[in-house]
This record gives sequence, C-alpha cells and structure tokens, in this order.
Amino acid sequence: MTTLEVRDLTKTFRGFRAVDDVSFTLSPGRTVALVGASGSGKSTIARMIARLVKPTSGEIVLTGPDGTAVPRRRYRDHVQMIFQDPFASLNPFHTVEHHLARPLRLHGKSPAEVPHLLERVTLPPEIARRRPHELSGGQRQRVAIARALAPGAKVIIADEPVSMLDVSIRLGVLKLLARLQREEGLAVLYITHDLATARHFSDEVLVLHQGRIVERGPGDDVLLRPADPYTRLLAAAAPNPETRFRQGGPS
Amino acid sequence: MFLLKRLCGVTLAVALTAGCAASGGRADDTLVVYTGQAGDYQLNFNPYAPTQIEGPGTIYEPLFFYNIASDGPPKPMLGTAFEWNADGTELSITLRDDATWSDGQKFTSKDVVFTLDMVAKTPAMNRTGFRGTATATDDTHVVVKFPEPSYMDGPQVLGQLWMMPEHIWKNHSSPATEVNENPVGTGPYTLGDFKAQSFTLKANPAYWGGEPAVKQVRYLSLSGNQAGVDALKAGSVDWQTGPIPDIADIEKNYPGYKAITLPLNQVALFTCSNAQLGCQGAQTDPAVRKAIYYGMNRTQINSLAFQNLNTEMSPGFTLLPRDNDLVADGLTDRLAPMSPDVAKADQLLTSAGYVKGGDGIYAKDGTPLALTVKVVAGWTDYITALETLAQQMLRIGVKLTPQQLSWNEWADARGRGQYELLIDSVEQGPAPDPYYTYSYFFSTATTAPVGQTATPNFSRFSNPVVDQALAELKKTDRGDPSRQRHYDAIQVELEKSMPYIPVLTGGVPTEYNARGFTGWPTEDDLYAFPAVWKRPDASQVYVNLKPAGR
Amino acid sequence: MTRSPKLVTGLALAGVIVLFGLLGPLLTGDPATIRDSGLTPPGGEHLLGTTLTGQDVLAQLAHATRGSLWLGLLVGVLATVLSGVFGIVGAYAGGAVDEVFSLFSNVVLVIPGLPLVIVVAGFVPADQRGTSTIALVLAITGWAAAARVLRAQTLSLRNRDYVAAARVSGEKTWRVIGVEILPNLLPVIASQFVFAVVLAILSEAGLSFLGLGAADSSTLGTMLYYAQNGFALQREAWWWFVPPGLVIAVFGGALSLINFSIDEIVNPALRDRVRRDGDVVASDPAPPEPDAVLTVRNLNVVYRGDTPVHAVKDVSLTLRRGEILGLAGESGCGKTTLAYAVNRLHRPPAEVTSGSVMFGDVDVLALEAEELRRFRWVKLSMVFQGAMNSLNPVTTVRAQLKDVLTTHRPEMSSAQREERCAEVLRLVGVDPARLGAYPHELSGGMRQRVMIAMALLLEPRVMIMDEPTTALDVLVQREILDEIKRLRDELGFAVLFITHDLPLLLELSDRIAVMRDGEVVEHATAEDLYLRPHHPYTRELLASFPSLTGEAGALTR
Amino acid sequence: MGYHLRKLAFYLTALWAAVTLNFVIPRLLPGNPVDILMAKLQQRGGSVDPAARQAYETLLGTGGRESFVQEYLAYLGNLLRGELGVSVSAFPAKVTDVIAGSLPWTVVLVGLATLLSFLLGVGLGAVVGWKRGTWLDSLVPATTMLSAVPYFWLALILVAVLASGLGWFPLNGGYDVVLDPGWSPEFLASALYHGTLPALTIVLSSVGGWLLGMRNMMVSAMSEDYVLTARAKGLRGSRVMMRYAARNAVLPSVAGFAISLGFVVSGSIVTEQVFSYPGIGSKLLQAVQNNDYALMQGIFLVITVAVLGANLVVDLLYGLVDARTRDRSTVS
Repeated sequence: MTTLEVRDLTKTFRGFRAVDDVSFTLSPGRTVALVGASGSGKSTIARMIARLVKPTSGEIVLTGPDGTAVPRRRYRDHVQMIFQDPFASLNPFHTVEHHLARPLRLHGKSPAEVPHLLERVTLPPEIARRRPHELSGGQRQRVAIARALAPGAKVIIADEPVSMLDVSIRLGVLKLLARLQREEGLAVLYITHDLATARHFSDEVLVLHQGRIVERGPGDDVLLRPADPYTRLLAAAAPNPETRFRQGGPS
Repeated sequence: MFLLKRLCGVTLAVALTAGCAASGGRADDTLVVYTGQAGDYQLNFNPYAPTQIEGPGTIYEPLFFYNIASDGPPKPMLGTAFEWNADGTELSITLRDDATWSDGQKFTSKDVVFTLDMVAKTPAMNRTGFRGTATATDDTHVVVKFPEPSYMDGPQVLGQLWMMPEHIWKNHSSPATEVNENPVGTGPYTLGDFKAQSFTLKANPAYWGGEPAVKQVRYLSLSGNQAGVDALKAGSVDWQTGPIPDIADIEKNYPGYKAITLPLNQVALFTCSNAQLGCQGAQTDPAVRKAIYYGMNRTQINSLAFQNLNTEMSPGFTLLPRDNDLVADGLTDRLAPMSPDVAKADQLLTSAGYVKGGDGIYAKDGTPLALTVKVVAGWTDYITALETLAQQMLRIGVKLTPQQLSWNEWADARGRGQYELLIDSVEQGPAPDPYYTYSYFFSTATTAPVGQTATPNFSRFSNPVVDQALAELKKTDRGDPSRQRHYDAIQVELEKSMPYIPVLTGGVPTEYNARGFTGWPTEDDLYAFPAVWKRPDASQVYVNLKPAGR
Repeated sequence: MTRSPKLVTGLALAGVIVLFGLLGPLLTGDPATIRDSGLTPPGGEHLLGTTLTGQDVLAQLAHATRGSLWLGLLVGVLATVLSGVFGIVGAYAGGAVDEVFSLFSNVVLVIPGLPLVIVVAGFVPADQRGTSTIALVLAITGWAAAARVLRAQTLSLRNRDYVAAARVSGEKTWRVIGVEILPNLLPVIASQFVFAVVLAILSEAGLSFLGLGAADSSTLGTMLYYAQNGFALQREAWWWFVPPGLVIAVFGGALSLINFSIDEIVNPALRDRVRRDGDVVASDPAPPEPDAVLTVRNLNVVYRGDTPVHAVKDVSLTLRRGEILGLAGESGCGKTTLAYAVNRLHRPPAEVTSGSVMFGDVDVLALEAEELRRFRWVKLSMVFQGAMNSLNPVTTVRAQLKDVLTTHRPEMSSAQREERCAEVLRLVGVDPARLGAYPHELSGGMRQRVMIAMALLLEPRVMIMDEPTTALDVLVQREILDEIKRLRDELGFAVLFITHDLPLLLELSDRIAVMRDGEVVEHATAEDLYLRPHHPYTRELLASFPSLTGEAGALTR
Repeated sequence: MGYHLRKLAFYLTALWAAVTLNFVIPRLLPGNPVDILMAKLQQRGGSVDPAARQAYETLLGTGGRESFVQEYLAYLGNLLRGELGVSVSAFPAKVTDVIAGSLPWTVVLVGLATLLSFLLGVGLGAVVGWKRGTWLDSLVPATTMLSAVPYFWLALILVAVLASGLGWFPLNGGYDVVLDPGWSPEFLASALYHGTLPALTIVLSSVGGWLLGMRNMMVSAMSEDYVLTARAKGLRGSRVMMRYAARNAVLPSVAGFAISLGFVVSGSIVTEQVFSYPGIGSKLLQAVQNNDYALMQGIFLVITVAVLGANLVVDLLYGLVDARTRDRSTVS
C-alpha cells in the first residue's frame, strides 16, 4: 500500500519560515488532521505535497504498494488534492465530464469510467453534462473529490474541503470522505481550522503554529487534554454552546 | 456661438490689440508671403547655406540679375557691365560705386574679390563649381580668370554668387556653417524681427536703388498647401506659389486676388534607359519609350491632374514659350502630340517584336510589357497623372503600375538608377538657356553606372553626338548664332532616343493680392519669375510692388 | 443570455460595414476608372458623386472599406497573438520569464508608438510595402497594452484553484494554458482584439494622412489623404471627404458598442440598469412593543427582474434594548438582504414591497432621503463581514472615523473629534497611535476592531453586525466576540448579530431567529433553541456541528 | 528586490531600449540626407549643378562611414554629454536648439489638453457612474463614438466649419505672428485663442476613453463594501462619491494616464500638422522627410524621455494617492 512520508519539510519565503521542519507520515486507511490558525502554514504544506510549491528543504517520500519509492513522473498517479473552494477549483468554462475525463485520460484510464466515478461520490451520472455553475456547493465538492480519485490516487490531500460550504452539507461531504478512506484504504491529510471535525474525522491530529508542529497525537488526547499552551488556547477559542447550556452558564 | 464670439471680444479687450483676427494689425505696406515653409523657421541667413531661410536678392545681391522667365540681357545689380575675353577665360566686371552695406560701409571691389575667393576656397559653399581667381584692378573693377573657356559659368558667377561684406565675413573662420544672425548686405531689405513662426524683412532706406515702397515683408510658416489655401481665402497671405482649387475662377473665389501660371520645368517620365550602364527592363528599348510617348493623352492628363495649368512641350526639351526660337527644325514633332496616336504606338511595338497577348498586353519572349513607375507619395498631381496614364497605356497594350514611395526612397532609387520609370521634372539652369538642362540631364559626364549616384543624369543617357555638341556649346558665349547648330543636334538626338519621355511643360501657379499691391509681373511684363520661393527673383518683385493704399 | 440593445446595435452597424466592404467592391464599378467629368456632386449615375478625377466615390469607398477592414483584421490577429504570447505565457510562466516579458511589454508601451511607426514605416523596402507591412508595423507597436491586460488577467487566473487542480492532475503546461486558462480569457481577448482593430484602422488613417501609410493600397486613410490633397474641403466636396471618416467613426463606434457588451458579459455589474424612483413601496407601521428599539413587521423584500426573487418573506423581528439577537441562516437565505433593508441600504433592483421597520417610534421606511441620512449611524450603525473591504483602502483610519463626526457632529471642534476617535479606539483595545494607519497596515482582527470602534462613535442604540467574525481566525474571532459582549455590557446597545455559525450564536445571543429561504422558521431564546429546537431545519443545523467536547457517537462515523 | 530598485531598473531598461532603438532605426532607412537637400533645392527651382552635390557632401560630412559599433559608442558618448548633434534639415543648427524652440508649444498644448481631457473624462465618468440609470448614461456611447473618429478628420472638419466657415477661430499657427512671444497679455491671449481649436480636438477625441474607464471603475467601486459602509455611516452623497467611490475608482485611470502619454504624443503629431502648430510633432515629420537622423533621434529621444519621466512622476504620485503601492513593494 502507498505511504507518504514527510521529513523535515521547510519552506521559507524571503527569509520568513512559513513551514518549519515538519515531519509526519500518511499511511493507508488513516486520516491525519492538520489544524492551525490561518497563516500557520497549513496550505503551504498541502501545496508542497501536491507539488505545486517547491520545498526549501526536506523530503517527501512516496512508497508504492511494492515497497519501493514511486518515481517522480508517477507521483501524481498516487497523490491528489482537494481544494478549499469548490467555486474556484472547477473551471467555469468546462463541463463536469471534462473535469473527470481529463485526469482519467492523463493517467491511462478510460473516460468511460466517469459514471462510475460519479457513483462513488454519490452523484447521478447525468451531472456529467453540466457545468459548475449549474451545481450546488456540495455537488461541486463531490465532483472535486471524484477528480482527485480519478487517477486512482491513494493519498488525498484535503485542504479545508468543507469550510466554504454551507454548514448543513458539511457533514455529508466529510462523511463521504471518511467512507472512501475506510472502504478504499486511502491515506488522507485533512487540513482544517475546525477542531471539532478534526477530532471526529481523524486518527491523528497535528497542531501547527507558526509553521511548526507544536502538538501531535490522537484527536481526543490532543484536543480534550491539550498539553501545549497554544493548543489549549485554540481549543478554548472555538465556540462551544455546551459550556453555556450543559455545564451551567456562559463562560 | 455668441458666447464664443463674446469670449473673443473679451480676449480682444484684454489684449488691447488684435488677438482674434489672424491678420489683425497688419499695415498696408506690409506684404505677407508664404513660401511653402512647413514648420518653424530655423534662423539661418547665410545665403550660401543650403538651409538658409532668406537672403539671396533681398539682403544679399548678385552682380547681375538673370531672368529665366524671358530671355534678355542680364540686369545690372552690383555690377554694371561685364565682358569676356576672346577665348572665354577671362571675365572683366565693372562695379557700381554707389552701393553701401546696410551697416554704412561702402561696397567695393574688395568685397567682390573676397566673396569669390571665399567661395573658391570653401568647397562646402561652392555649389556652382566656381574655379576662377579674382583680382581687383581698382575699386570698381574686377577681373576673374578661369583655367579653361568658361562662358557657361558666367551666369553662375554673375547671377548666383551673393556678394558678402569682407569687413564682417573675414572674421568668420568657418563661413559655410555661419548662421549669420545679423545679416549685413547691400540689398533692398534688411532683417526685421525673427521668430520661429514668422520673420520680417524691412525696407533698406539706404538702398542704392532707392527705398522700396513695400516697407515690410512678412514670411509665414504654414503646414502645407491646404493651410496656404485657407490662409489665402481668409486674406491673410498676399503672395503664395502653389496649387489652389479652381484657379481659373480665382477672381471670383478669392476677391482681390489674381493668379499667374508660368512654365518653369518639364514634366517627364524618367526612364532608366541605358542597358550598358546596368539598366534593366523593357524601357531600355527606345521603341517602348516612344510607344508610351505616342500613346499618351496629354490633354486628359493636363485636365485631370494639373488643372490645365501645364502647357505643351517640345520633345527637344527646350522650355516653351521662352525658347520658342531655339526649337530645332529637324524635329519630327515640334510639340509632343496632345492626343494619343494608338496606331503609331502599336506599329512601334509590333515592329520592335512585341506581340499582343490575350489580355490585350504586348509581350516579347513571353514577358509581358509591364513597367513600374515610381512616384513620391504625396505628390498627388503626379500620382493622379500616373493613374490616368496607366489607364491610357492599357489602350496601347502597355501595363503601367504606379508605385508610391517616400521621398527618401524615391530619391535614392532615382539617384542609383534602380527604377524602370519614374515621374519627375527636368530642371532649368541659372540663365534662360537650354544648355544647362542639356548639360545636367543628358551629358555622359553627369551620369554614373546603375548602383552609383548620378548627378543628375538619372536616365543614364550617354550619346556622343550630344556630348560633342555640349563641348562645343561650352566654348561659345551665349548669344552667338553658331550655337543653334548644336542645339539642333541635341534636340534631334533626344527625340530619337527619348531617355526622358516628354509629358508636359510644368506650369507654376502663383496667386497674389492684386487689390493690395500693384506692380506684379504679368505675362506681358515678365521682369522676374513670379514664384515667391524663387530667389533672387522674389526680391525683384518686392522692389517693383507698390501698396495700393487699402 | 439577455439581449443587449448595445450588442445588437453594435453588431448590426459593424455587420453592415463589413458587408459593404465584402460585397461593395463587387457591386460598384472599378474605382480607378477616370472620367473627364471631374468633380461632380452626388446624384444620378454616381450615388456619392465623383472625385476630382471623376472616379466614383462609392466604388472607392467600398474598396477602401475592404482595405481598412483587412488591415484591421490583420493587425487585430497579429497584435492579439503577440499580446497573448507576452501576456499570457509570461504571466503563466512567472519568475524570470514573466519579469522579462512584462518589462519588455512595459517598455514597448511607454515608447511612443506613432513616432516609432513613422520611423519604422519608412524602413520597409518599397516593393514590399503595402497593407500587410503597415499592419505588421502597427501590430508590433500596438500589442503591449493588451499584453498588460492579459497578463493581469492571467495572473489572477493562474492562482485559481482549478489551474492548480489541473496541474495536480498532471496536465502539461501548454494544455493548462490552452484548455484551462485561455477559454476563460476569451471575453478579454475578444475585447482586446476589437480594440486593436479600431486602433489599427485609426492609426493607419493617421499615417496615411501624414503621407506615410500603405500608399499603394486602398484604405479609408489613403482615400482621406487624396481627398485632403485634392482640396476636397476647400472645394466643399463633402461627399468626397466626409464618407471615409464617417465609415471609420461608425465602425469604431460599433466595435466600441460590442466592446461595452463584452465588458458587461464579463462584469454584469456594468450592465445598464433602470433606476427606480424609490426603494420602498409600502410602509404600514404598527405600534412597537414598549422596550423594543427595533421592530421589523411582516417585511418583504423582492429583487425585481425577469424572474423576481422574493428574498425576504414576511419577516417579523423585535430587538429589545441592550439585547443580542442572533440571526442564523445559510448562504442565500436572505439574512443580509434583511439587514440592509432595515437600514434601507438595499439597492435596486431590490425593493421593499411591504411591511414596516420601526426604530423606536421612527418609521424608517417612511424617512425622506435627508432624514434617512441623518438617521443612519446616529441611531443604528453596522459592522460588515470583511473589514478589509469595509474600510476605504486609500485613506487613513483617522479620516474614516472623523468622517462620521464631521457629518453628524458638525458642532465638535477638531480637537474634540480627534479625542473622540482616540477614545473609541481605546474602547476596542486599539492603540490610538494607529489613527494614522492605512487599513492595509492593520491585521484582520485590528481592522474589525476599528470597524467596531467606528460603529461606537455616535453611541447608537442599535448595531447590526453582519458576519463580523467569519473571515477571522478562531483566536481572533474569540477576542472580538469577547469584546462585543464586554462593550454591550458597558454601553448597553442592542445588537442584531447575523451569522451562519449557529454554535457561535448559541454562545453569544440572548435570542435567536433561524432563517431559511427568506423566512424566519424559528425564533426563540438561545437556550430554548439549543435544548428544545422545534423546527426540523433548526434541528438539522444543530446536528451539523459536531461537538468539540462531546462524544463522537454514530453521527460522525 | 525593492520596489524602488525595480522601478529604477525598469526605467533604465526602457531608456536604454529607447536610446538603442533610436540609434538603429534611422540607420536602416534608405536614402541620404544630401539627396534630400538636393531634391528640396531642385523643387524650389534651385540649381542642380553637380558641384552642388559635392558641396553638400563636404558640408554634412556624409562621406565615409564608421563601423556600426563605433558609431553606436560615439552616439552613447554624445548622449551622455547632452550632445544631440547637428540637424541636417536646419543645418547648422544644433538639434537641441531646434527641439528647444518647438518643445514648449507641444508641452503646453498637448499637456494642457490631455490634462483637461483627463480631468473632464474622469469627472464626468465619476458622475455618470454614480448616477447610473439616468440620462447621463447616454454620454458613454456618445463620447466613445467621438474617440473612434480619426483625429485629423475631426480636426479638419472643425477647421472647415469653425475657422474657415464661421471664422470664430484662427486657421492655423500658435499665435498671431505679429506679436512677440513673451509673457505679454496680448501674446498669451493670442496663444490661448490659437490653441483652443487644437485643444478642443484633442479633448473631444480622447475624453471618451477616460469617461468610460472611470465610469466602469466607479460602478465596480460602488459595489464595494467600503462604499456601502460609507452610505451606512450616513455620509452625504457627494462625500461618498468623492472620498470613497471616486477616490478608489480613479486609481487605474491615474496609472493609465502615464501610459496614455505615449499615445497622446502620437496624436499630437497629426493635430499639429492640421493646425500648422509650431510643435515638436511637425518637427519630427520634417526630420523623417528629410532623413535628418540627428533631429529624428533627438526628437524621438526627447519624446521618449518625456513620456518616461511623466510615467515616473505618475508612479511617484500614485504612491501618494494609494498608500498600498508603497508597502506592497516590500512584499512582492
């Protein structure tokens, strides 16, 4: 199975260390959540893994199912990304068909698989003919997920995949991701600023602060019993009605 | 619109003097002339500089005035008489003794010797190729010696060299590039005020010929002919030379104005005629040149392109009507035919081996008879003439394609002989004598192989009969009856080979304010060539004019 | 797509001229035929008269139109290709390539074109000179402006996620440019192309006028040149001089109209809009409750259009003195429209069709324009979502705070105003030294604090906050929320707090209204809503937020 | 690289490019200034004696040529010394003198007309954008139509109608030549009066572009949150329009103003030609027609440097109107 290991990843922009010595491993069937405030370097890590941004130093090693390193040109067969804004990540000019058929073709698969891909993300096949502006936010994000799956990728980088969606459909998309991860043995990096979903949808939580990982561990450990002062601050800042109505009075 | 007028009125009030009328504040004895100057004047009153803006005739005078408009004895200016020795190598000149420089100094023979020496010693000033040596025998007599018989140089020396004051110009170390800000001359006018957009000359009260009646001459700069016409219409220009619409009706359209049109040069299709010097194309065949000559409808060209201002032309290139008496009897056509003779053209081409193709165009050895004729973009009268001609030529089976070029390129092509045909005019010399035209445009000495610059025998014409006749002419003084023989020989040769295909004699139209001034040259009294830009002729007109007292 | 009269007019005019250029030369006679008749006015055999040489003006016009159109087309294509290469490719490649390409375009742009064209035009060998050469010269000197526009557009498109997505899926660079970016640039390219065509025809006319054009070809410019040199105006031969210029002007105007329409397609905000007389159709105030500061009764807001949208349906809300009323709802539910309508900030085509808004006993919907202006901010201030966008980027914080005081408190002295501005900044925890700062010099949280300070300036009784913390970081959001609660406690104003974040509202508000599709579906105290939700939608919303501290349960997995 | 360094690099590159272009192009032109002088002389009925040609060649020193590189280096050296050479068409006047005589006219006419057009266009554009949906909207297509009219065509028709026909304006020239240039009220009034029609042409045909650009930016700006905030603040309409909407909307126009100067100068050449205006445009035309390399180069250089300088000034001013540019430099 495919494993992605990030070792001592660092990115500096004009002397500013946006990502500072970050290491972690994405392994099949597991979701790693990367949480942090905006500007903490989350997206830069995602973009480095997606090979959109070159790391200043450090390594990203991808090991294939046969246990050998995946060659560079096959990298994208294995690692794909889901972007934050489904309104921006689909080209308004092209149909859903185009968005899915292209990656299929690029990775040596038949465009005939489009209906199947749509089915995997629980979208009806007739949606292939539509253009992005004819779809709802949730549908778009499902198309985006299907696009990431199209090359047959086993490592998925999901950069804030639901933060731009209406609250009532967020869970649906997250659940879809979780199901795919479970059923297809994907390795998922879930990037978010929402601690609650991070806790519930991941096996491991990494807390990022100013480019560094300040705390890591299983979700419940990190978020319910934070050791790092920054994690504590973050946990306390999230709106939580429970503190007001279940545990007596406003905080 | 009333607002605008009122605004103008306010401006007037503020300005106290005229701010609203372009010609406001002009005195009756001020003559406003437009010489065709486009753009600003750049101060330069050195009459020997190619970029001089005024001076010859008005501020500086020659020894004699040669009137190219009509043949007659040269008019004495600073000189009163001249005489050649028997073999034409020595020229004795008698000078006027009542002329003074405008700074009060007396004009003497020393000034003449100084001027001639300066020109001879300074190649950059020596546009006339003067090679004589001058000596003063006394204050009013000068003798010029030439290394060879130089009758023909007489008009240049006597009529085209402007006398300069020694006491000022001896101080100029490089006279060729002197801009002469404060010109001091002997002429009827001195410099008034100078501004880049306009300058004035004012009458010289101490002029030997008496102070001119026109007290001031103002020179304008405008952007071109259209602006000139507008200015004329508005009455803000008194004298200009150039085309105006409906010139025949000038007295109706421009009240108070009159026009005169005089021939100055001959419009011709220049051909690169000499294959031996590298010319290429069908026009190197004299038959083709003559076919074009006969196929031309000159009446139509004159009416459509030249507003009927041009006149008939002799194939022997004598300027008519001035040179009427010089036209050779041996010419087939005394005048180039005004109507086309298609049959004659056909016959010429057929006997030269051309065969008419299915498209009506003659061809020889499979090459159709197609010629390109170059013209300067912007010379719209010539362009129109060529377009008309192109249609006429189709009737005799010749395909003519006008090609417009910038002046630069056109002049370059013309100089190097890299053309088939081009339209231009054949110019005149410093005296009313076709000798100059022949020696400039038809002499082997003034041509060059294709690729090198010809000066100015652009057609590469080279003919021993013509060369011999020119050499003979050079040895005899003007007025000698034996010269006619040589003129005849040249004319016959020219008609035979037609290196320049005659079109029409070019007329130069001039418009002048006849209500404001009297004394303009007329066809009956052509005391000078009446073009405002012709120097020194313009100064002759200035001194002859009298304000009519409007 | 709605039919734009501009587009129709533009296309029709341009079409007529193109047709004239295409077919005219076939229908009219030989433009070169010279007639001895000379200059004749329009009529009879020659519909547009003849030139000085008796050539038919109409025939010349047809050929000249064809020539000019051909030239325009050539330049348009060439310039578009050049600008595409330098603008799109440069911007996409980025780095040194972009640096060099954009430097090059900028240099070409600032070097004056026509003088260069004049000089360059003279350089081309004569026998090759013609429309195509002039076109080449015009294209070479005329592409740079378009390249700049395309570069800017490409730069913004390049950073779109779909381009990143295409790269991640392994698309080759040329395909990313050609398939992902180019189609989205089409309207801009079309508009630049149209502009290049107009400019080319105009420039050629100018060059020809100076006698430097494609002399051997027949264009409208050369036709004008001949007319001018034939003294057409001096001869009052308007039929010779006016038509060529008019064709250029009409064609240019038609293309401009097409360009307008393209602009409007790209940016719908630019479309013409019919102004309505009023923003409010009805006002039928009902007496407010005694302690209510703001009462909204049966308010209806409709966006007028081809298909009217009923954005706010019969909404009734009461904001009591000093309370925080939460308005929860997802995107497009009408909550922002409602907030705007309360202060009558909605713009056409939105219209209040019925209902009332009472501020105390002031009928807001019945206020005259000037009264409304005096009412705003004094009684009711607002804080909007994006503080970056709510602050004027080009003036200082001080100017924007003082603005309010100069308008509403003209009696205050300058020093007093300065003091008041400093005071409110201190209130929200911002160093008054930052008064001189520009918005971009402040952090997001700081900007929102400044906005709140601005809202406090006149001590209004009501503050409407529309998603004031959504764009902020969790930690900053917490600080701002705490700040709002503290200020409310200290100053006692009432807040209408609008957000999609229900947990936030539950923690913050006294009462909450849940909005969906323009309607308030549930309206209750925060506690009731949390513990005893009635409406299924409320329940659905509540279930959408997994609890941070609670059990995961079956909900998530 | 810092903002200012980048700007400096840009202007230096542009300058170098202009200077080099300026050197190369005239040397690729066919023909020779001596031929032109000869042809000119001939047209005026002057002597075409072969000796004249030699005299001019001697005078202008156009005999043997140095190598291209040597010439280039000499040219750069001369430029550094402010030496632009001698004009052939106005021989022996220095190019700098020729330019000095005509530059003020162009600067004043074109400068003022452009500024006027800019202010008018931007002002009207702001109002049209602000009052969207009223009759003012029709100003946009009307003025745009005007900018599609060829400059010279409009100018000639204006001359024919207003100057030649009705006689309200002078036909041509920069002032009444009877007057002496100077600061006298007569002269200034005359210059103003002569400049009105040319300026009107420039304004009429260029105002549309500014108006449209400003109107569109204004419409965009009006949908910005800060304008909404300003309205919510209860500010007066005029204040919202000026300080908030227009203040922001004008920024692209200000940036565009500098860029447009190149176009404006181009247009002025044609305008000056129509009105026989004594500016630098007519000089350039004269130089080209006479193969006057030195003058051509000098004028082209002066125009380019002026446009570059104006751009620099606008760039600096832009920093003042929009504080963001100054600081953005440190980031990007």
